[in-house]
Amino acid sequence: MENSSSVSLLELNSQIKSCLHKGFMAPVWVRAEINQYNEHYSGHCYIELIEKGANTDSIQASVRATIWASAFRRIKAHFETSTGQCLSEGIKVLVRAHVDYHEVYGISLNIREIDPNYTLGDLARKRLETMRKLEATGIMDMNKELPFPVVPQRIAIISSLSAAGYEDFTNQMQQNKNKIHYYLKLFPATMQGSSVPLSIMAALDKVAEHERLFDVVVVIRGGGSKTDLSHFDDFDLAYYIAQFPLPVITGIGHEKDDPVIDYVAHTRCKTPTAVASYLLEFGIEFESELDWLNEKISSESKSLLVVEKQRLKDLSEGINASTKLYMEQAESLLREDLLQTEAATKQYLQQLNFSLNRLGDSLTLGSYQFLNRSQSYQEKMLYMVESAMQRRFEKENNRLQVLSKDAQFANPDNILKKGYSVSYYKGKAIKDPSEIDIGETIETRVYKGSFKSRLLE
Amino acid sequence: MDKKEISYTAAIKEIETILGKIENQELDVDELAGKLRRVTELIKTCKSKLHSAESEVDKILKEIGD
Amino acid sequence: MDKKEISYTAAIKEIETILGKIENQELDVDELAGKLRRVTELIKTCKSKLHSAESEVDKILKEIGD
Amino acid sequence: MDKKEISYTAAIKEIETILGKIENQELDVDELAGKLRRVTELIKTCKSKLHSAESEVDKILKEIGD
Amino acid sequence: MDKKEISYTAAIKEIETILGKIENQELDVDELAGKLRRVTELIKTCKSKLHSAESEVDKILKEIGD
Amino acid sequence: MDKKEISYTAAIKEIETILGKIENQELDVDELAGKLRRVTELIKTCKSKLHSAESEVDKILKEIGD
Amino acid sequence: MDKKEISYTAAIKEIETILGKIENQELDVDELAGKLRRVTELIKTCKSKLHSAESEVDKILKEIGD
Repeated sequence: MENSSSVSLLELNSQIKSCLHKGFMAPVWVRAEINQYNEHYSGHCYIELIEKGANTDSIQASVRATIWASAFRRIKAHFETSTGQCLSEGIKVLVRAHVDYHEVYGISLNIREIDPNYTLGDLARKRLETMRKLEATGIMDMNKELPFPVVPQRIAIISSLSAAGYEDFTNQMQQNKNKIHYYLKLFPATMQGSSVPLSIMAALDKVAEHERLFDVVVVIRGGGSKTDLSHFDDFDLAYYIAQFPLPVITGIGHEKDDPVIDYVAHTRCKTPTAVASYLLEFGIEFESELDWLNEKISSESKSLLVVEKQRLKDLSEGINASTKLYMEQAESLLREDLLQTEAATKQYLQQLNFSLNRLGDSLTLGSYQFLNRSQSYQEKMLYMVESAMQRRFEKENNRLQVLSKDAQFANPDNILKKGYSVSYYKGKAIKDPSEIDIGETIETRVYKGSFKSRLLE
Repeated sequence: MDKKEISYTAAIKEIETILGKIENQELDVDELAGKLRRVTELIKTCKSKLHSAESEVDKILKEIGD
Repeated sequence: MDKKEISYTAAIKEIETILGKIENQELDVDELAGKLRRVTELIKTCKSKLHSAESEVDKILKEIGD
Repeated sequence: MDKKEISYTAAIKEIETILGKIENQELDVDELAGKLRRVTELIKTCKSKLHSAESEVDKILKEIGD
Repeated sequence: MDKKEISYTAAIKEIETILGKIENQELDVDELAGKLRRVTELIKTCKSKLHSAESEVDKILKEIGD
Repeated sequence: MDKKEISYTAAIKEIETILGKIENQELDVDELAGKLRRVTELIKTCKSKLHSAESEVDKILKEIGD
Repeated sequence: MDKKEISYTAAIKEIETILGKIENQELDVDELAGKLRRVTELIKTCKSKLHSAESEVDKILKEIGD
């Protein structure tokens, strides 16, 4: 029962081996990170590959891998020349491998090829990530914003005695043509290998202790491979440098290199020599500025004196000229005043004379006019009296004529003419016959006379 | 009343009074002749006054004219 | 009233008064000649005043002229 | 008023007042000569003032000229 | 006023004031000669001041020139 | 004011002020000579200051030159 | 000497201030020589600082390593 339902370990492992070989006939391309790396003296290379979680460092998968000596030399040379980077722990790789299974050692990958392009891409990405992270901290420009001394004369050097470029730098500084004195102090640090960041930071710590003694810090290291220089891409180092209280000047690697710390440094130079030239320039410039100022102040002082001399001369001349003008003007003003007074007085007198004469004329004319008007008024009055009288006489004449006519009209003879007669008795006109006795004589008047008659009845 | 003593204005007034009465037939035939006689007298007087005034005025004016 | 004593202005005023009366028939015909005589007298006075004023004015003005 | 005591300006003013009256016929003919005489006196005064002023002015100006 | 005591500027001002009055005929003829005399005095004062200033000024200016 | 105590600039300013007054005819003739005398003093002071400054500047510049 | 004591920056600033005043003629002639002396001193100090080693600084720097 046991025999039929169970297998021996060897049988099992043999079955697994056969299954795996069936399932992974061809080699596979696997992306992984090198976790452990060990070059065996025998020429083989033993590696542990892992895969970490997307955002964590926890290992999600791991496998052993081997590169046999026969392949390793080729693979390593190709990889390192292509990437400028050593095969080492922490780098990501794309490997072409057979899945091998050994009954005793278990599963392992037999690496036949490593694609350097993948790793290259990964390095670039890593560098980019570091840059982004730095950017996010907002301290990228902190060191750049530090005031730079007029002449950086006290220089703390972070480098190592053995580092390429160190000696060039010190020689260049100390033997400068302008004979400017520089105070150089080396703060040794490892400039190669993975301990670079920590070592440099330790050296910087020391500089920081004596901050007041120094004007600037230079970090220099000449030459080096890509992998050597990749340690200068370290985030922590960059973070430290950015916040360093003194201006940091970098001169790392070759012309074409630009490690991350270049970006946070106050000033980046390509090489240690370039750093020296850069620093020397300040002294040269300052000295020439001093010379220039010296000349300038000399010439300005002289010209100030010249200007003042001229000013004094001008003022003297101005005083001279304007005083003369003043006197002339005062004199001519007096002359003018006198002339004007003279003219005005004469004109005034003339005017008065003229007015008086005119008054005399007006008087003559007025007097005669007065007399003439009086006379003509008088004549007019006489004439008016005369004509008023004339009118009166005419009027009275008319009136008398009218009255005469009226009187004539009233004369009784006019009635008698028409045959009427008036009879009188005892001198009185008879109006009632009974008043007269029969036989009495009455007198009757007719137009052409009168006659007497006796009353018969 | 002496004719010399009555003024021109008064004479005229009397004439006009008498003539007024005649026109209004206020006078008797017996009085009429008398009154008429008075009127002609008065008129004569007036005329004479007027003439003498006129001639005197002329004389005066002539004097001034000289 | 002595003609020497009436002023020129008063004389002229009197003439104007008389003229007014004539025009308004306030004078009796009998008075006319008399008033005219007065007027001529007044005018004579005025003329004389005027003449004397004139000659004096002439004299004075001649003095100024000199 | 003594002619020495009236100022030139006052004299001129008086002359002008009288002249105004003459021109506006505001004077009695009787007064004319009198007023005129006053005016001539005033004018004479003014002329004399003027002449003396003139000669003095001339003198002063001559003095300065020297 | 003593001519030594009036300042040049005040003198000039006074001259111009009087001149203004003459030009505007604000002066009485009676005052004219007196004022003119004042003006000539003032001018004389000014001239004398000016001359004395001038000789002193010449001397000083010569010193500056050296 | 003692000429040693006035600064060069103040002296120049004072000279310019006086010059301005002369140019604008703001000075009384009476003051002119006095002000001019002041100006000559000031100019003298300035010249002396200028000379001493000059010789000192020369000395300093010579020192540098060496 | 502490490097803060007379920094190059302060020296340059002082020199430029003085130079600016001279250029703008803001400097009194009286001050000129003194200021010029100050400037030459500052320049001398700067140059000496630039060229000669300060033994004290060297000593301190040497001590750090130990």
